This record gives sequence, C-alpha cells and structure tokens, in this order.
Amino acid sequence: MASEDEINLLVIVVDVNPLWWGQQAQREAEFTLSKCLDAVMVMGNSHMAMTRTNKLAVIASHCQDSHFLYPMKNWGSSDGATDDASCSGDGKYELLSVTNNVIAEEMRNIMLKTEIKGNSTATLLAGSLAKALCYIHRVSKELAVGQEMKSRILVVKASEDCALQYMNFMNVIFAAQKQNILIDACVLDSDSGLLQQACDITGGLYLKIPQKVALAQYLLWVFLPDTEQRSQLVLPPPAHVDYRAACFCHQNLIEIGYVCSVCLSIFCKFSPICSTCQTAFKIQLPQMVKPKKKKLKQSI
Amino acid sequence: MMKLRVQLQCKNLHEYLRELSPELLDRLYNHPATCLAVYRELPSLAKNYVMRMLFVDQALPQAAVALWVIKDRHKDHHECVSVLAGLRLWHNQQLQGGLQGYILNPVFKENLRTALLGGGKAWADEGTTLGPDRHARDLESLDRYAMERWEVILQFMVGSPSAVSQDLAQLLVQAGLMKSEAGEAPYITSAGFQFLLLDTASQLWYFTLQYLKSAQSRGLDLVEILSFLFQLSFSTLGRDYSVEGMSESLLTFLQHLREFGLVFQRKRKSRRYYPTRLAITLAAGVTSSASSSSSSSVVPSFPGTGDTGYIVVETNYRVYAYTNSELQIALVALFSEMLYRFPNVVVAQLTRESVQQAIANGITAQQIIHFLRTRVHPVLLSQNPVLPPTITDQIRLWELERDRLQFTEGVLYNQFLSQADFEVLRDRAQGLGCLMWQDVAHRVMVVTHQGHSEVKRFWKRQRSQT
Amino acid sequence: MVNVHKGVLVECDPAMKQFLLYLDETMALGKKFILKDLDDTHVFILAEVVHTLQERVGELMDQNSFTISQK
Amino acid sequence: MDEEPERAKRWEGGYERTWEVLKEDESGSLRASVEEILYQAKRKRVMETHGQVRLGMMRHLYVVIDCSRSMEDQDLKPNRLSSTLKLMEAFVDEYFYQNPISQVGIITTKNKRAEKLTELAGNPKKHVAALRKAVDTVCAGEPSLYNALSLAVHTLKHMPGHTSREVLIVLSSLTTCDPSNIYELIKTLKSLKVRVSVIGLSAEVRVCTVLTRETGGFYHVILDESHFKELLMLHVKPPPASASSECSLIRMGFPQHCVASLSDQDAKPSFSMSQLDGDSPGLSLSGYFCPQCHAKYTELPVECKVCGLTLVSAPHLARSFHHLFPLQAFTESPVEQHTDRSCQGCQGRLKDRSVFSCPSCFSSFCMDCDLFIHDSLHCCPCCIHGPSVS
Repeated sequence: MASEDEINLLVIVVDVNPLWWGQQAQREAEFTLSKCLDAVMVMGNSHMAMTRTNKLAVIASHCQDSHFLYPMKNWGSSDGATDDASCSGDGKYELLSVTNNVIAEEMRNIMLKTEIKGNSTATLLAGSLAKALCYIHRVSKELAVGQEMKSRILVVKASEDCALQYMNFMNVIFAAQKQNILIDACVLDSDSGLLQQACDITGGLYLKIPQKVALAQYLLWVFLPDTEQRSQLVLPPPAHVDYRAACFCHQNLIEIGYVCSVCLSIFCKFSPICSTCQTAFKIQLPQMVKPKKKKLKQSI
Repeated sequence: MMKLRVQLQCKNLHEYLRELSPELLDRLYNHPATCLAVYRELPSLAKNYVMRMLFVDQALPQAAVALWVIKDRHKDHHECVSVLAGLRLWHNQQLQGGLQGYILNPVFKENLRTALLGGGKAWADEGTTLGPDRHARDLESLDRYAMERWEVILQFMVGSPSAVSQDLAQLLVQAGLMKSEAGEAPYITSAGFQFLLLDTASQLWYFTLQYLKSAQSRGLDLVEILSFLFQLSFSTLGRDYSVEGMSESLLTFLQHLREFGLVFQRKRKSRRYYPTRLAITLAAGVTSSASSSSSSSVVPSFPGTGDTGYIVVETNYRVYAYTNSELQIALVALFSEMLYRFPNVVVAQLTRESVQQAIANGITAQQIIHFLRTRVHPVLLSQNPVLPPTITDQIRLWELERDRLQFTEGVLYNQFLSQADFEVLRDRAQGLGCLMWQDVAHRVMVVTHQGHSEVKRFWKRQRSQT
Repeated sequence: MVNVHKGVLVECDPAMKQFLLYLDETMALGKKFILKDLDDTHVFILAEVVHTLQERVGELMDQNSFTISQK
Repeated sequence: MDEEPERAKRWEGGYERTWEVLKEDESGSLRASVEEILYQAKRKRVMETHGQVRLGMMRHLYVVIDCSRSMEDQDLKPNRLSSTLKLMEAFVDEYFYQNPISQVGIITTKNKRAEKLTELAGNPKKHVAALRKAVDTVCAGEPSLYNALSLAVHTLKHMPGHTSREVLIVLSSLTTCDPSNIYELIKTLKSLKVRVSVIGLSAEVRVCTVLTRETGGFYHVILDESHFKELLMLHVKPPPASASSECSLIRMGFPQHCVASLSDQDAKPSFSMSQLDGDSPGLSLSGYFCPQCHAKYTELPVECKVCGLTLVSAPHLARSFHHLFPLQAFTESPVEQHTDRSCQGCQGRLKDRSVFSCPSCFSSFCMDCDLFIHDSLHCCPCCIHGPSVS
C-alpha cells in the first residue's frame, strides 16, 4: 500500500479545566480527570501501535494556558536518545511506556504548578488548537524530502464554550481547514457550538458521548480510524450545525441582521453608528423595496 | 523448462505466518511483541476491527460486525474476515440464541492488551539492572557498525575476500543466493544478483525468512527466535539490553544476529547487547516485499545513516554515485559501465550492453530501476517522477529487446485423420491445462512438454477403445 | 494417425517471425530448423537451435541499435 | 492628461550585479549567503502586510482576460493562455477563500470585441468550470480595452456604494483596438470609483499606465510564471476603501441548514432556487431556507433570487475578520537574549539566529511559527490565553 510511508500525526487536546473536573468529581465519582487521561492514553497508545509511522502529541488545555504533555519542550533539540531509561518493567511496548510516563509526569507538574488567578473559568481551547497547529506546521516543515504527512486534531472537551473566543476560534478553524487538518471533537458534557462548526468546516467528526465512563471505547471506536479508514466504516452522522450568527450587541442568535460594511460587525437592530468601528452610517430607505427596483431595472 | 529468469520471491509476514501450523501460531501469540508485530501488518480496516473488539469480552454477532462497514465496501470486509480468521486472530463462536459470532483469540487479545497498556511480565528479563555501560555506544557508531557488518556479507557475495563465518556462507548457499561446487569457493547466483539490488530492509527480511526456514534444522525453536526478533524490532535504538535469562539456543541466535549486524555486542561473552537500526527496520522490510517493488517507496532505504541516496541519474544516461564504498560502486557496476572515478564520486554510463549484461545475469529491468530509485540522491527526490522517464523507459525497452522471442518447449501434434479425433485430443489437453496453441482448421495443436506423456497415454487408450 | 514432433514453440511479433523465416530459407544456421509455421506469431522449431537462434537475434538487435550517448 | 511622474525604467538603471550578492564563506560554500537571501525574502512577506486602515470587504471584481492572438505565445508554458487560465483558477479559489462575501465576473476580449464569460457571482465553482472550458478558446485578433472596460462598467455602476468596484485586466497584447477615445472612458471610470489594475504579460504600455494611475489601481508587468502568480495573489487581499466610499448597515440573512429527517413522513424533496441557473437539476431534502421568503438554496453565500436578501453563514463573515484586525508584526531579536530556548508555539527548540516576540504578550516564537502565525493563523497563540481577550 502506498500510504505505508505516510506519517500520520494525531494531536490530542485534552480539556483539564480544574473547575469543571472538580465539580465533576463531586457529581460522578467514577469518572475523574485521571480516568479521562487514562482513556486518552489508551487512545494515544492505540494510535501509535497501529503503524510505525504514526506520531502523537498531547496538549493539556487549561483555563489560563496550554501545556504540551507530549512531546516535551525542546523536542527536536537532540536526537531520540532519551537518557532516562524509565522503563515500566512490564510487558508494555517500550515506546508507549516512555510516552505514558512523560504524559503522566507533565500532567503532575501542571496540577502542582498552576494556581487559578482571577475568575476566568473557561477553558481556552482556541489557544491550545493554535499551538497544535503551530506544532503540526513545524513537524511538517521538518519532514524529509518526499515524505508526506497527514495530521488531525482530536479535542476531548469537558467545560462550557467561551463566547469571547469566537473570533480566535474561527481563525484557528480556517487555518486548520487551509492546511487540510481535521478537527475531531469528543464532547463529555454540554454541546459546543464552536466545536460543531470546527468539525463541520474541517470535515472532522463531532460526538457528544452519552456515557462518560465509556470514553475509552468511544475514542477507539469512533476517533481512532484515520481519514482513509473512515471512508470504509459506518460512523456517526455529521452533527447538525447552527450557523446562525450571534449579534455583537446582545449575543442573541439571529436569522436576519445588519452587517456593518466596514468591519462586518453583526447587529440585530439598525443603529446609526457602528459600535465596533465608530463609523456613522448613511440612513437608508428600508431595504425591502430597493432590491426589487434594481431587479426591474436590470431586467429591462 | 526454458524459463530464462527466476524472480526472487519474497513473502510478506502474513504469507509466512499463514504457512505455519495452528499450534505454532497459537504459541507465537504468547508474546506481546509478536502480537504487536502481527497487528501492525494487518490491513488497516482489520486493525480497527481488532481495536474495537480488544476490550470487549463477549463474542460479537457476525451480522453486527458486518454492519461496521458501509455498503459498497463489503469486499474489504470479507478480506478482513478472511485475514483475521487465517491468522487465527479471531474465532467463530456460537452466541446464545444460535447466532454466529466472532471472538478474538484470547491469547492474542491478552498479549496485545499487555503490549498496549502494560501489565504482565517484562519482555526481557530486567531483573538484573546492568548499570551504566562503560563502553556505551552512541547512535552513530551503532549505525556504522551495523552497516559495516551488513556490507561484509554483501561484499562476500560479490566475491571480494572478506571474513565470513562458515555458518553464514552455508546459509547463503542454502538461501540460493550463492552456489558452491565441491571444494570451491561459493559464487553468486542470479537470485543473488537480484538480492544485491534490493533495498536494505527487503534484503534483511528476505534473508531472515531464509534463516527461519533453516532454523528448525539447526535445532532452534522457531517460536522463541521469532518472538525475540519481533522484540528486537520494537526496542529502542541506543539502549542496551541484558542477555540475562536467555536460553542457550537464543544465545546462539544472538551470535548470528551479531554477525549480520542486527545487534551489537562488544565481546562474545558480553552480558549486554545493543539492537542496531537494522534490527529495528527489520519490520519495515516486511511490507515492502521485493515483488511489489513498483510501490512508491521513495523513502530512502536506510534513514539515518550516511549513505541515504547517493545516486544522481541524468537524462544523458550518466549515473553519478557519490560514494566511496567499494560495495556500492560494485553494485552500480553491475548494470553500468564505469567511466571515471574520483575520491568521492564515480561516474558511470548506462549502456545497452551493460544493461543487457545485467539482464543476462538474471537481474530484471524493474530491479535496476528500483535500485536506482531507492538510492537516489535527495536532490532528485523533489522532482516527479524521481528518475528521468527516458532512462526508466529505455531500461525497460532494453529488457524487452531480449524478450522478442519466447521459447517454450512443447510437442506438436498434426495430421489428425478426422476432426473428431482432433477435438477429443484437444479437449483432453485443454482439460489437463497443457494446451499451448491450436489451429482447428488445420488440425494442429501444441501441448507442453510435461503434458505430452499424459496426452499420449490418453490417445493410446482412446485408440484402443475405438 | 497422428504425427508427433518434439520441439520448441516460439512466440514472437510478426516482424520477428519474418526474420526467422528468412534465417530458415537462407540456411543461415546451417540447416532448416522450422518444423511448422503455425501462424503470424507462432512457429514451431527444432529444440537444438534455440541457443544459436538467440545469438543471431541478439546480433540483429545489435546491428539495429546505435549508442545513444557519446562518451 | 497630466505628465507622467518621473520614474526610472529598469533598463535605464545601472547594471545589476546579481551574482555579487552571493558570497563564499571560509569553506567556499555558497549555502550561508543563499540561506540569508531566502530568509530575507520570508521576512519581507510578513513586513509588507501591515498598516492598513479601512478595507473594502465587499468587493465586486471583473477579471478581464485577453484572448487575443498574442496569448498563443509560448514564453509561458505551455502557452500564455493555458498558463493564465490555470493561475486564474487558483486565483478565484483563493479570492473566495479570503473574500467570502465578494463577487467575481470574468470577461474575455478578442477580435476587437469583449464578451462575458461569467456574470458577477459569488460561487467559485461556476467560474472555475468556465475557466476550465475556456482552455479550448481560439486566440485571435486584437483585444479591445475600451469594449472590455465599458462592458464591466455597465454592470459595476449598479453596485451599491458601500462595495468596492474593481477591474483586473490580464493583458498580453501590446495593442488595443478601441472604438472611441479611451481617455474619456477613463474619466468615467474615475468618477464611478472603479479601480482598474493591469497585469501585463509583454511590456509596459502607456495607456495602461495612465489607466491605472487615474483609477488608483496597480500596474505590473510579469517577469516569469512565479512572478505572475505572485502578482495575481496581490489582488486577493481586499484593497483599502477610499475615504469617500459610503458606509452602511447591510441587511443580511443567516439561514440555518435544515435537514428533513428520513423518519419524517411528510418530508418531500424539493428543488433549490439556485438551480434556476440551469445546472445540476436535482431534488434534495436538505438546504438553507431564506429567513425572509423561504426560498431554498443548497449553498451559501448567495443572494436570494426572490427577495434579494444576501444570505451568508456566520463563518463566512468570520473568515474576513483577519483582514480587519490584523495581527501586529512580531519584533525580531537575536537568540542569545533569550534564556528559555523553546518556541511558545510549537514547543520546539529555537534553532534560528533570531527569535520573534509578540509585542503584547512577549512570548517568543521561532521563525517557522512566526510565518505560520501571520500567514494562516492570524492570532497569537499566547495572547489568546491572556485575560484580555478581545
């Protein structure tokens, strides 16, 4: 098969928002952050076990920062000779056990180091995705000549969406689309409009799992197959995506709105001055009539 | 038969495993490394099947499994089912209520889980930690060592004097790569020529297969050495491993591997060994078997070592090989005419004579092209196609030139008395599969040499009856 | 009655066959060697001439080819 | 017309000693200096893209493709026409990618006439299909700038004032056959605020110089195919809006995608209004419904054929945001000044001589990430994490 030589990079972004997980631990004691990370590791291991050319990266998305869990900082500084022979001493494939140890170690660091400042409680997913894209970009730059790489991002999302991220999130989605990178989303709790759009635009899969405890199975079942294999398998249908815009003034979802011709801000009501770019608008006649006139003129 | 050439046949892992007996297979799956290796070689769809079933303990109904695949891909599904069943990775099982179901081979499941998630006992005996090695090797020297060892073998095959153990020489002869006549030094066969032109990974795999074939006759346990081989291929480059706990026969095997350059051991009695890149790429050769050389394996044959791609081919039939390895030069010289030689580069010319000489030696055009392609200098890799099409086409044309006549030994039957006689005999020959040519109008037919005796006997019987 | 000949079936392109017929007629191999002219692309010949025949064909190809590149 | 400003022609300038830029290092290798040049070129791209204030986001652009005899010249491979059409396909795709609520039309000119290949429309597929078909065009006669421009103006002048009106001409011929005084037409263009840009395939022509200068467009002559592509891509970015252009609030619809579920017995497949144009007739269950008149469309963006409402989806608007809120250029500093030698973007080692830092959050990035962030991502991966999210 020709695709044997192709590198397949999977970047997993895990939402580790401490607030959400703290509440979750009280709600359901059988599904905690460490359970979730275990599931992610199973997913990562299965991905890497599939072929020699499969690569993995894991990013933890926190409410103030994103941390690379794997690979460690300064990757690519020296060649793969890892001096820490941290072998688990059991029957696990060595590469996998090294990877898992690194992930667990880094995760511990994050949990010990970060303290929560201020009251920003939303997970900054856009930032993690941006870092994931940077990473993918860098890896693709460092490939040998003639080597090809396919990459995708899997988001395991727990907490709520953050409306403030909308613009950055969109930028990230379009960047991913342009690079042909799929964004898959596995949502644990409430549906995420942003991720639905991300999956729809990039062609990834969106799934809100009904049973959190079975996360690992869902991951293996739905998200493990790569693009090529997905064309063969029966998988969940595309999510129903709400593409209605939210107006900038009240954050309401609207079907018909007004758009500023200068800065493209969306408003639900007509106002004489754009609140974003301070442009004063020419007061126009109600638009309902105008286009018909234009049509008539053209058709004559 | 007058078949002029023998294609070097190289089986892939599955073809090899399928020929093993069921008991042997089941024993093989007792080691996580083998399970992982077998798993990796599965078709991608089958891999997903295994993953989906890996953490499920009951059997799944066959009908449900068939629904995993979208409708127009059912061919792929059947292929997966047959591969999985053929390798005894899953079994049929009767479900409650009479439905047929699939369940993963429990041994395989257990060990693949171990490979993925840990648990169980360690692959190698890690009980005694070795402590830091005073003579630790860096990657570069390991690569160099591996390459040197492997080249010694190749060099031996080309006939340059190099020290190769009696065992190894014998193995080469057994593999059909060399031939030796009583008392004389062995010389290379046509299969050997083809072997030389393979990329390193394929060479290794071919050689390993041959080794395994003769392993049992050497009193080695096939399961033991296969497991060890796979374990090696999953080890980390640059780490040292202990020989502690290895059986006597495995130690002998280790010495052989040492001679091929798959592992590095400072001294014969040393308690530690380092797997080299050769051992780790062994699994890579498994897929790109020699017969499928047309596949787009543009990846340099041996990543990481100094001698990745060193050949530049120009449209004027010149070949520049940036190397000073005697072996590489000898290989290029197999099918080209040497023009100039400089300290770091040789210039050669592909000519009709040189290529046809190579073809007469049993090398195919495809193999020459594959050789050039896999060892091409990185600057050429960026262009598409990598090799100038004029050159590849011409090499093929030169090969075809020799194929303008095809000879097949046979027996001509003519002057039949009646059409009926002819038809009876022809049908019989056709039934035996030995009819090569026929002309109904003139009542002439040609059958193969082998088929002749059978057809003759049939004809005699036929005549005696009437 | 059936007549049986042992020999070699040669499969080739029509042009090549004409060359074989020519060799046969001019006794270039010292004797007639075609046992039966079957059709445009097949002839049946004596087994013992195969080797010499290959050489002659090789010679023919040599005459028809020219060196592609200067040295 | 007033006098052309003094400008040195390339052939009047001194002899360029391009080879002297290359310098051998101690070992006699050219690599270092070649890398330096590549590096400078990379940086230049990032630096160039800043300092815009207001942009015309809703664009109406007519592309005029010369199909005269001279398009058969083979200086571009395989010939000028095929090469132009191929690049134009890429241009159309990129144009709609970056300007999702804009429109394009294509005009060809040959045999002293001009005709529309496609009308102004917002769907790249039709344009690309037309361009593919145009490969078989017979190139003949002379082009007519006048006819092409007046054809374009005829439609553009009806476009609303808050949108941009643009014409981009790919001119191969050195001559043009005009039925009347073109300078009069240029004046009209100027008064209608139509911006005309020209890409010349042969040599600079005075009439084009005047045309572009008067209307505020660009005039470039290509050097080779890659330069041609670069010049075309220059026109993908929205142009600065002229100060006098109107601003207004535009009413737009954001229809939802509706799928009649298979279980729904009442669901009937229906035609989409976009099929009025004649292509791909077919019934479908799903589609976008105009929130005003409930006409059905299969694709967005589109102008409703019934009530004239512009239908878009929110991501279409979002796609233009990066033009409006461009990311500041990062400051460059030598790597020695940084103690943490890892890039904040890819977590890799900072391997280049320079490090790039975001002026607002002071995170440092490697050059690859810097380029990627400015070319594709358009937002700083670290600023997003900061508390002051815009």
